[in-house]
Amino acid sequence: MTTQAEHRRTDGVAPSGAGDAGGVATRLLPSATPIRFLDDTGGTAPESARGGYEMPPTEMLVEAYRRMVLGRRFDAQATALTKQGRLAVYPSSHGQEACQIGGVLVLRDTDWMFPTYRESMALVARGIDPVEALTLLRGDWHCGYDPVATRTAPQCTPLATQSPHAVGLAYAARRRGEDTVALVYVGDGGTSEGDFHEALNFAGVFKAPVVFLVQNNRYAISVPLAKQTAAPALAYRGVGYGIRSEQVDGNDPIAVLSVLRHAVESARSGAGPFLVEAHTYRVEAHTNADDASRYRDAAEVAAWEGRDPLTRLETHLLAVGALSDEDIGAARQEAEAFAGRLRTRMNEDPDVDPRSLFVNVFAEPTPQLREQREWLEEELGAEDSRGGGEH
Amino acid sequence: MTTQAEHRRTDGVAPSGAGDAGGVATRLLPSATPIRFLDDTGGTAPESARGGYEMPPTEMLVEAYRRMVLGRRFDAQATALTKQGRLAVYPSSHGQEACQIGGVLVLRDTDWMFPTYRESMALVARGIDPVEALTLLRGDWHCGYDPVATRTAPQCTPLATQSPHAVGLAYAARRRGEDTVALVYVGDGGTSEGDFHEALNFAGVFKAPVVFLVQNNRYAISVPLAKQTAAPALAYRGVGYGIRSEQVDGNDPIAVLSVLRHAVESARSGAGPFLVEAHTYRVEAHTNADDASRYRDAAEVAAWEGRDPLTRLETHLLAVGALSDEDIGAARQEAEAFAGRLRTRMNEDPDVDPRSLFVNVFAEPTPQLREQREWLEEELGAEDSRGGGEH
Amino acid sequence: MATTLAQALNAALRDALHQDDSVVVFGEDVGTLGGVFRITDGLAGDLGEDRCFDTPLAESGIVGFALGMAMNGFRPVVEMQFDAFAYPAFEQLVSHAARMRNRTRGAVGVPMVVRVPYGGGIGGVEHHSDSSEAYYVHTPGLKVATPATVADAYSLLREAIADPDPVVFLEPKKLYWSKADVDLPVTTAPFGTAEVRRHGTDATLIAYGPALPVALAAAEAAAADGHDIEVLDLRTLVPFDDETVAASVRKTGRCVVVQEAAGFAGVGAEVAARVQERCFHSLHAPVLRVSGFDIPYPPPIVEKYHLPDVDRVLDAVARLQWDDEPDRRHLTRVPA
Amino acid sequence: MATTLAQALNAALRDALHQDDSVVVFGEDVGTLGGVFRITDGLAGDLGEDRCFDTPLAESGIVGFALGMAMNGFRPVVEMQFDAFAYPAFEQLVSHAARMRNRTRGAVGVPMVVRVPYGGGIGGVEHHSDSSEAYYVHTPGLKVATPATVADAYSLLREAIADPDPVVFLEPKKLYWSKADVDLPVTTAPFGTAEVRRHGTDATLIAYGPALPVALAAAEAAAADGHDIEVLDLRTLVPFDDETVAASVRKTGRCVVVQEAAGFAGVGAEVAARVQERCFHSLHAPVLRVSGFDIPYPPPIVEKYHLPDVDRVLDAVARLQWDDEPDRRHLTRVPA
Ligand SMILES: Cc1ncc(C[n+]2csc(CCOP(=O)(O)OP(=O)(O)O)c2C)c(N)n1
Ligand SMILES: Cc1ncc(C[n+]2csc(CCOP(=O)(O)OP(=O)(O)O)c2C)c(N)n1
Ligand SMILES: [Mg+2]
Ligand SMILES: [Mg+2]
Repeated sequence: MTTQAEHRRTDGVAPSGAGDAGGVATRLLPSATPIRFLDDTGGTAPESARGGYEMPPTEMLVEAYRRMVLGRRFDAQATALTKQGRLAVYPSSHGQEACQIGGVLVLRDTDWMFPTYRESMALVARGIDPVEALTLLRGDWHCGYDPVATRTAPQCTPLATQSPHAVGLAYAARRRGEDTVALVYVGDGGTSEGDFHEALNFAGVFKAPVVFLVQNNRYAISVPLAKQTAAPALAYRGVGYGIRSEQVDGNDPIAVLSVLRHAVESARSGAGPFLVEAHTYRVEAHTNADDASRYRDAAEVAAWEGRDPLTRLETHLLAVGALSDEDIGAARQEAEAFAGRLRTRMNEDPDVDPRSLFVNVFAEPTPQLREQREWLEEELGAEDSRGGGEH
Repeated sequence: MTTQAEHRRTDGVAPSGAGDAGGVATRLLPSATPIRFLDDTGGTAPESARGGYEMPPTEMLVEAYRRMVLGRRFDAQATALTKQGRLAVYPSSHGQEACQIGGVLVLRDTDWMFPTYRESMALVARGIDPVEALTLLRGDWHCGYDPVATRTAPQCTPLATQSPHAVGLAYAARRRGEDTVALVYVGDGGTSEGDFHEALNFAGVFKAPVVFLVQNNRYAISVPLAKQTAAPALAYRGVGYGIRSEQVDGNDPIAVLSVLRHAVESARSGAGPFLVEAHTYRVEAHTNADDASRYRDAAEVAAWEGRDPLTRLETHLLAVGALSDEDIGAARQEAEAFAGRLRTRMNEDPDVDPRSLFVNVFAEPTPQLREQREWLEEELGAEDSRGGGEH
Repeated sequence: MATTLAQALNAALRDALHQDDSVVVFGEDVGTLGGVFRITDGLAGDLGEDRCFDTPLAESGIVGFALGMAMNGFRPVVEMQFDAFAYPAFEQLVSHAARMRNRTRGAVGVPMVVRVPYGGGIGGVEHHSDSSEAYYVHTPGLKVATPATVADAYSLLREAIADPDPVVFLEPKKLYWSKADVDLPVTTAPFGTAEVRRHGTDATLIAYGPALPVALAAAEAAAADGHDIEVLDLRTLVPFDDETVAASVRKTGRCVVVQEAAGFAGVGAEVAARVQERCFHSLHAPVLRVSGFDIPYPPPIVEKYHLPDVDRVLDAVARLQWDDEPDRRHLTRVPA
Repeated sequence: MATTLAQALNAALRDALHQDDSVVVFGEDVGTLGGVFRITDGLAGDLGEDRCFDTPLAESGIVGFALGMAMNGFRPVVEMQFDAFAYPAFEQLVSHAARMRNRTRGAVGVPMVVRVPYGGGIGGVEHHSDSSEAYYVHTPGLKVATPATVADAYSLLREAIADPDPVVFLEPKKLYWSKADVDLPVTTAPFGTAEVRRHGTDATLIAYGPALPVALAAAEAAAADGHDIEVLDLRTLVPFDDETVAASVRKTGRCVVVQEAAGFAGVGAEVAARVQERCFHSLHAPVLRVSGFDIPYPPPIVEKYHLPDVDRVLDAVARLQWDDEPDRRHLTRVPA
């Protein structure tokens, strides 16, 4: 198996053109079955399933566990906040914790992350203030955190459109001699968009240090994977762009960490982009506003809950003695406290100055925007003098 | 080799999802090297290079030869017409005759073809009046032939954007129980566009009877293939969509016919779409307006001229006794006569009634268009009464 | 019986599917789910998955695929899930759908409807509230319809589906749950006809889609100030009903156009330009516009400051120079 | 020394590349070939392939990649090969480039220039002659510049590259080969400033980009008829110079806008709407528009019937109610 791992780690990008394709193509193809370290319930999977990937250090697994516990609690809290009218909408990543946390843990602070609307949990794991992370979904602004300070792009809503940004940003860093890697999250549905393909192709051509992490959670809202693509697996997209690819059990936190670490370090080393498909499952509805019972069975959900990433990791860490019941209790307590603080802070009404509508359209407002702001000022002034009240 | 051919012909489309990917993916992959029947100079390539594909019937090869001779002469005539100011622009397909003619010969009359601006030769081979085929490039209208009557879509300029049309049209036919196949021409450059990818994916999901013929002529205007993609070969795009794929020596007319026949009949049989990459070369500049010396060597062109598809086929047909010197003379004479008639007809100035600007914007003109046509009428009337003259 | 605008759209699709085998409905989540706004609710179940189905998530692909089907005997009705998610299909709409008939000298028409839930006011996060009509109306070869009433939702959508040309059908999503007592099927005035929704003599308010209720409410409020206001609903932006518009403004001599979209080069600009071209000598004041600001659509918490409301329309009405006083807004240059 | 507009653009790129290491130029065929219009001629050779390079053929990818670079310290200048080939990038422009600064409360600005050769009159086949400016100007967050003179080509492009925000830079391709004696580098008036290209007192012609020479020629011709016409060149459409425009029309009392693009909801509509809002009491006649028809851009042989020309502008000037006669065009409804 070391051999396979060795050749996976081989640098050098596929030459283009006819004739010599065979060998190169084979090297780019993913494993025929998803990489896994753990079986469905957290026992050890057969060595062969690891595809030569390395077991990550135990501390990393423990840290992942802690953040997954916190992430799941955060996620539940956010869903609860929608019911209390404190969030406009919330897309849960319950069940996808391995990818949410894994994608964060493999990155350095200097690396960039490109999340979608579903990655609120990843944002929090990355250390972003949870209130700032939820700004978009609360509706007080489109992005609550500073992308530059956090090296985290705004959560992207138009599917896959953040992919070329990640490629451009990573390429820019590499031009300056920095060793920055950009990791971009895309959903299974998002892979159908033209921008995903264009980004893969640009990344291949410019050897940009980008890791494309496809969270294949088997649904795009209500549309199941089978209607999304006829591909044997989405990881097979990579070879057509000269991009090394892998598929991984996305509910196996160890496998996700192992493969992503390899992918990120491969990209960092100058070997070009990497495409990782993580097979996972969206346990909740698309968002709180969605009714998943319209398009899928409870039995299907239950089956996937049997492969819960958090349980699997916990079982494993307990088994290998890396985690004690006290550790579990402490992690849960930390998560509870985190959720409590968040709840309190989210109970305050956000305050947005209407004048801010005009502030950051351009670095300097145009005369037209100054004029329009003046009109709004007049209205607000008139209201104030009438003693306020709703606009 | 029969085995390989057998399994290539296997119907059934890849199931989606994880786990079972390996076998399916392998079946979808193209041959590691381009399929060929002929060596570079028209001798017989080793049997193994055929990848199990069948030799087409000799009559088909002879017919291909005849049309290639005619096509090349037509192409030269069109280039000459640009020098005489009779065409606004002409993108030559000199050197790509195997694909131009091959793509036509494998189709039935009831099948549809989706050409680009480069396929004027294919249009003529399909039996479209050459003056109608050149209407776009002469500039009297955007499309000179009737797409419905000829089952040939308008030549498409925005790259790859015709691909989803082909998929929709073919799917529509299949829904009605017709056995129509749509063959869509795309260039190597065009494969980088998002629409190409979206079309492949739709075709895979809807099992649309479409053959994607990528004429990889190694340049997109001045941009060489190596800057276009890092893919080992463009044919490797197919597997990521569950689409069977093949790569073929695009200057070997026998290989092109053989692979395309197989692809078209596979699609017709209900086995879903097929992606064929033909490795060929654009011998002339991008169009008459382009100066290819700015970006490529004469030596490179000369090397490819040594693999001229017409010469290779001629050599082969002479060697197997399927063609005589008289046949060659007759084919050339026919081509000459064809070119002569075209020249004469193209020397007439086209006449387009300015009022036609308003006719086919909608089936029924809006009041606004009627009004605007009236304004133009007034101008034309005023001109007429002033005794005509340039507008 | 009270019918919502959403139900009327659903009924129109259903009836069209029943009556014409060539009609097919597809897009993202329109099949099993019935669409995120439930406009296609029940269609896949009742008419079959071949008549109403889900596609891969790719708007350019959806529109291009629809165009291919339209070339081959079908009448596809596709849904773009939200206004801003139609942008990836821009090329297919502008360079193909809009041009195919013209390109082929009439040989290939592409009867297809692109349904776009549009506009704001529903508390949607970024990209869920754009008013994108100006992009489409400026594109020759596209028809653009936008109902504001329940009856029009049904009738205009049926007409769009029957139309031989591509129609961008803009559905004001904040009116999806508005109700009216309408017996379906119903046939209202055809494409290219504006409707006088309120008769009046002193000024003309011109609106369409989501802005119509705002205009009507403003007219009611203005009545209290003694202004008798006429309200027009454009219904289709292309074709445009110059006759009804000009007749009204010639009668009233004053005109305000209301739209949600950013003002600059929006539909309101076209209406203002046309009105002053055609009614110059009847106008007692410039044609004024009430519109969204020239800013990216703001987040939910502040969208109310962006959207035209009754007060802003009333303010514009007040600036119609009733005492022959020029508009103070443009008298002096505004601030630095 | 006579310089062409194309050469001025090339010089602007070259000087910007020399003076600022963060400037990069890329797109389809801009590297080795120097662009199909040779605007980037010699840049890759002289400044290195890392400063000016070819990309894969994918406009959305190009704009998205540029945006990513702009997020990370670069100032990309990208070329869309022709107007209509920018449409696949629409989503990236409208939903991302235009919104990134606003989205991030100013934390992430994206200084980038999207160069688009636009307009007709060069005998181009389908998709090579669109006037797409209205799509961009209607999109809040984009600046839109379009030079009509050689000096402006240089200066506005330099300013666009230096701008902290995304600029759609529309190059009138039929003026690429127009010449003027200009010493480069040159600095002309900044963004947001219209220029009076010809002084006059009787009417104001407003134009931009490819229509400016038509307007100037018409003004010359009108002089023969005794009309002394002022001609304004807008130069940037966003920001818009209301002051210069309003000052001119208040002086002349008559106004015609000239553009190549289809008229409906085009820039001319906005100009007409603004002018009548701001100058109502100075106007002796409605603001008239001379524009392309509302049709897909026609093929080369008949494009001359579509494009505004001197005669059409003169006809509009003649309809400016010099004798207080209302415009005959709109007096009665036109035909069935
Ligand atoms: C371009 C675009 N089209 C449509 C949508 C509407 N939409 C939001 S989420 C979603 C499904 C996305 O599925 P997937 O990519 O699998 O991500 P997931 O939600 O499962 O994480 C859709 C269709 C969108 N946001 N952007
Ligand atoms: C969407 C789009 N972008 C850019 C162009 C301009 N353009 C015309 S041909 C061409 C190169 C196409 O290369 P390829 O697809 O390889 O086809 P070939 O010309 O070699 O047959 C380009 C960039 C276009 N026609 N469409
Ligand atoms: Mg998903
Ligand atoms: Mg090519």
